[in-house]
Amino acid sequence: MEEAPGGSSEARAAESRGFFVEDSGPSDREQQDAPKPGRLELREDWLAAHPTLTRMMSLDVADSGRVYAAFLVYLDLLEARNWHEVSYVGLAEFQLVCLHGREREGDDLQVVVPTPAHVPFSHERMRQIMKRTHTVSDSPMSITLAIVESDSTIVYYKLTDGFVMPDPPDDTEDVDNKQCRKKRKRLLR
Amino acid sequence: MAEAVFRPPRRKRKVYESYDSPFPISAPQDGVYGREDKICQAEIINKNVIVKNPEDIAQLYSKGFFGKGILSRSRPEYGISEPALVVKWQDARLNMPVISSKKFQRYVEWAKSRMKEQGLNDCTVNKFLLNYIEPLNLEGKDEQTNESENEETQAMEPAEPKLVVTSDERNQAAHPEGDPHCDPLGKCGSNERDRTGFQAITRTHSPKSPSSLHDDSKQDDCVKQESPVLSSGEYSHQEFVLVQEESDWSPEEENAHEASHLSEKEKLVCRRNPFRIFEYLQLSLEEAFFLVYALGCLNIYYSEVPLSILKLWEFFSEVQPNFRTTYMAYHYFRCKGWVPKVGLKYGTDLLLYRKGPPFYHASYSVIAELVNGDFEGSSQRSFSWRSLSSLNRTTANVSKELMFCYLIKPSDMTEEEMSSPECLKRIKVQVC
Amino acid sequence: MGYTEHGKQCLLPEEALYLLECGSIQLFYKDLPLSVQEAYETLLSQVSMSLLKYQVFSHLKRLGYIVLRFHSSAITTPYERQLNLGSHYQNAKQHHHKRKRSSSPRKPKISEETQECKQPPQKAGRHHEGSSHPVSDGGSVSGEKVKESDPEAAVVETIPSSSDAVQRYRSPSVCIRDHRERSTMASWESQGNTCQSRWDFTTIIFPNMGADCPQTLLSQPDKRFLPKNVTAWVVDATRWRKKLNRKCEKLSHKEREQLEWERRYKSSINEDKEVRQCSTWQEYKALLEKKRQQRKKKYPANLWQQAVTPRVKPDQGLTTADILQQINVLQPSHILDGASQIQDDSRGMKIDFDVYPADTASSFKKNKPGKPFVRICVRSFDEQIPTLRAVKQLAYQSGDVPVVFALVDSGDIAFYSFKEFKLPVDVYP
Amino acid sequence: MIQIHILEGKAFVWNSGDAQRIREEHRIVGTLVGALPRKPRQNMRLGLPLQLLPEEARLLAEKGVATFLKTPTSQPLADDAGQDPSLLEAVAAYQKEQEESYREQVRLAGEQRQALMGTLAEHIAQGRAKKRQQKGEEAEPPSKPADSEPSFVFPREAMMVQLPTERTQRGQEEKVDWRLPSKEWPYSGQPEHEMRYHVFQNLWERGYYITSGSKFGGDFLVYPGDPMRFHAHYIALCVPQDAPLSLCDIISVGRLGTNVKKTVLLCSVDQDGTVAYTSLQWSGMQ
Repeated sequence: MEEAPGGSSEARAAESRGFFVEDSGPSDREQQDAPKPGRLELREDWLAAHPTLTRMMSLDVADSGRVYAAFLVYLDLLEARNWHEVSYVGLAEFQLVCLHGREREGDDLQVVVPTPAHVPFSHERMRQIMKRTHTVSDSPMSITLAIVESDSTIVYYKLTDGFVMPDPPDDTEDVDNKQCRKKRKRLLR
Repeated sequence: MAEAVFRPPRRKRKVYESYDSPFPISAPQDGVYGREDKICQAEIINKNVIVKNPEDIAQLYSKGFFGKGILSRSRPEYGISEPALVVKWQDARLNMPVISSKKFQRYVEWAKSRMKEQGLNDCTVNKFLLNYIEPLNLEGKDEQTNESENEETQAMEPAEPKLVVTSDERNQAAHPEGDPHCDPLGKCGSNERDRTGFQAITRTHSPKSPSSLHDDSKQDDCVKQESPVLSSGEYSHQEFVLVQEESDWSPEEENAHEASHLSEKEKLVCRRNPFRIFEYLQLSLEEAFFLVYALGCLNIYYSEVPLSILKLWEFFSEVQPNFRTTYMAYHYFRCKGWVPKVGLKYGTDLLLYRKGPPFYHASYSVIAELVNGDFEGSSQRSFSWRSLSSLNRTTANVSKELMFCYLIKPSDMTEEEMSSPECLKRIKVQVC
Repeated sequence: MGYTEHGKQCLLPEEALYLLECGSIQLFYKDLPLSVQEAYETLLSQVSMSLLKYQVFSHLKRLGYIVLRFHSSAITTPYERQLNLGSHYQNAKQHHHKRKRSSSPRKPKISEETQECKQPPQKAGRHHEGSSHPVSDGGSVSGEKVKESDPEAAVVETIPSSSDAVQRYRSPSVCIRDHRERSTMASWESQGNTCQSRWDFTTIIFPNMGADCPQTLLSQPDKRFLPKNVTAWVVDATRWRKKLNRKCEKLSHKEREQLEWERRYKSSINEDKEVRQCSTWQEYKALLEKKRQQRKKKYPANLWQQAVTPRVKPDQGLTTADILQQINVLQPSHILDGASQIQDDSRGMKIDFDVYPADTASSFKKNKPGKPFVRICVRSFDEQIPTLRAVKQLAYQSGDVPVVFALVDSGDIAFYSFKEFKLPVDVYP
Repeated sequence: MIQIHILEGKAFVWNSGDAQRIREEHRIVGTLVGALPRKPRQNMRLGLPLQLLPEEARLLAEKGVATFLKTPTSQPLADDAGQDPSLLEAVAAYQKEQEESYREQVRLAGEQRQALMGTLAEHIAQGRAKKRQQKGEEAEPPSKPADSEPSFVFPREAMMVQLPTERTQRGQEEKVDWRLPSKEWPYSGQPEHEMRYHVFQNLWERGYYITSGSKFGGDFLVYPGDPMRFHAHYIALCVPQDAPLSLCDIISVGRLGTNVKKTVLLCSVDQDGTVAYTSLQWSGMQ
């Protein structure tokens, strides 16, 4: 007797290695089950069984924490921010998974680089990743760092090669509500 | 002169929930027994701590504000509905999640990949997916669907007799508030909006539409929608979704006939959701450890095996380089009744809330540092006045105060002693 | 400003320079008036009044504050405060000045000081341009001799050598591994002592399915070893053997890492005594079920039957205040705790100025200055922020007056303070 | 040649003409740190000297428009006045000048007073008359105008003197070589300074105005034009190319940049001296 006979963990582990695991083998049985969807999508394991996570895990990126961070960002972009055409690619030389996607339909493809918050980055590394992932040749190199905390909080910062002009200050035409409120707050203090 | 002054915490302007209790363990006045006999369960997935059970999620978040929904901004309340579409179709008073055809296609893709990964051949997969692709006729007359749908159909029939809604009808009562995507107020507001209780997991109404906030008649709907989710194992509303489609859209090859007479118009089609995603609660390592070690109300599993406190301490210390330091600070502030959350947004270790994030804005932004008996630290992050000044300004800009929390380790404390959380007993805390 | 010595009115270098910059006095050196530039170059010196300190001094003066050099003898020690020596001490102050200076490193500074004190302008008091009053700053103050006395407080205690603390500190990874090894060893030992496996491996034959073995007919396994719903029979394995994937399993980085983590944190099922005592599937299943039941209960073994247990029993029905008290293990520290031991320290920072608010200027008495508004420590902006040690040293030197850091960055000055917080306990029922 | 005076490792310009040229001709801003003579008791606007960042001073020196000077530290402070004949001469000259100045001021003061009394004479007379009326006294004959006032004296103590800002006598100063690290100028060759200087120089060559950025957590603030007229566009943060940066630090400076509507520029210098810039902006995705 080797390891735990707790079947599902083994099955899951095997799954992630790409083995065939399907207890209901023959297809006629499948047909029977078909009208009852949800068998696959049980609340319990949609995440671990998510095909994107499984495939991200099979990339040559050692730290599963980084891969998981990438998956959280992937979900955030698609499900919470409704980005379009989000895809991922493993960058083995940087040991990270990076994402591509469009914020709105028809927007330029953006490169998002997810990383756990406690991993330090050097400026050189940022620039190398920018160079490596640069796709649109007529626009400046740019990536968005997605910094992921252990409770799945994500903070996005955009890095662009060269000088990017800031928004003009004190633009009264700018009716961004948030800034107005901030200004008010500052006056109150 | 920059003087540290104690400012009272700032109350949030709009509070939509009542305070439950500070910790997810029962207080004496809690009448409901049975509930408290169970302790919550979490799982370590890829070095992160995740709670899956909806009851546990509700318990941990509403009592003490532990964790964050992995699909939400803070409170775990994700529904798959796309907010823009919800607003657009809100006058149709639909009781099911509304998603775009793109999103639906994506779910189909996920389901497909998932099944292929399980080794099913294309033919089987397609057969299987056929069930999802076919639009469902929910008008109830010709029963081609199975029994579980019947419930759904009945539940929604009074409100929505007709399932295919055209954009014409929708336009007749265009909502004045407009698209939440273009409405910054809506975006900000949603942060502060907090619903009573925990009944928002698969809300289908626009979160900020006034009716869904205060209209009591809607409350029933919510409960109805929630109950299937809360009792896990049963199917939730998420099983069926309304997909907004261009009339000429066809996922595979069928159902073109369905829309032929409605050219150039958007409509909602009810479909079975092939890949359902659910909100999970992710706990920061500090939160997870606190729930286990301080309160004993959480059990954490790693590959199906529950871990002991010592193992967790060791595990977390390895996953996150400064875990011990931040945990000590976390524990200290929790003991003072404050609610600490991660401070990443402002570049610090913790943010301290009075009572909880729905009620007050964070008052303090905390940096934790472990120092030795000589009061000198060896932190990875060393501050120059330069970096401190930016941190200080950032903090002041959001009306918080920057706080240093020094954890003083006695000179004779060995690394071995540090390898157990019991070392906390000999740690002293200095807050500046 | 200023003080008298040998019947002469004297000004400290920073005072003279400040008044000169304000156009309130004229400074003469060798009967010739000094330019502001010459005064900067002559009066400022890194030893007694550095450029940085002067920039802070003049900044505060221009804001209207009264700024005096800090001298530690003016501070009551916590001990003195405890004895309520405050009033008595004012009279005794003169004696403090005479106190023998013990610390040798300060001697050169003192002599430098005195030299400068003799130097300051003999002739002061011309107004020019805008200022219409006859010089008052220099002349009218009641002269008191301002002399720097040693800020090292009287308390000199031996401090524990820091080197042994350093030695004791080992890198975390090393120690964690130690710990792990120990714990696995312990579990092995306990197994050896307490429980014998009920499996007799000599009697259980595992079939060889390897390519090297010609034997393909497998005999029927012993029913006792099988789950009850599994039937087994004699089988010829030739067909299956062909299907075997004989490539060795290639593990990716991540899988290896995963296995490594599991090896460390997931305890092997075989370490469990109860599991090892199971002799059949039925027993094992029963055990699993029992454990599942247990986990749902309030006190799962992995938390409560361990060396370290949770601090609160979940069902005790405690009030929030009780819970807070039970989980509260960390001791609060105060800014002066242990501060007296770390005073005698060459690395230490020193307070530079006492600052009194501008609105008390009329009632301000130099010989009885009272408690300053704040005390200032001047630092350069490029430095690291002070350690807790430095903050404690300064707090100790300052007594109960807050210490403010004045940061000089190329002439710009910013102020920061590290103030002890007393975070209130916030209890909701 | 602009003269930069070194004191305790800091660079000062004392000559007002030099200070003006530095800004107008060379786009170097510096910080005024001395009291403003006409309004010495405030910190909003300050006067000479102009303090320069080490990078600003070095740029001027490298361009060959400035020299570094220092006062010999061994300058005697002892009371040996009166021994040097040239000094005696200088003292005599000074005293003569003061005497002339006094006489001139007496004359001017007299004239001024007379003019003033002239304009005020009527006013004064009225005032006196009123007072007497109130007291019920009888009218006194109006007093003579002030010109006949014999009692007017201009006291020597009331004399205005010129307080020189810049050094009046030359010759005692030594040159300092900015290329070699020394006690006076320790920066040369220090990695931190070399990095900051390369970035400073590169930004300056791109036509920007640059000031210290420490108030915003950076090394420099970068302006598209004179800081009197423009808001800064960038907060430049100099980082060694391969030094690991804590993401928390990136977030805190990035967040501040967003709050004050400036772009944070990460700047680092290559082995071959080229400067790489990366703009850091909060993406607005909360």
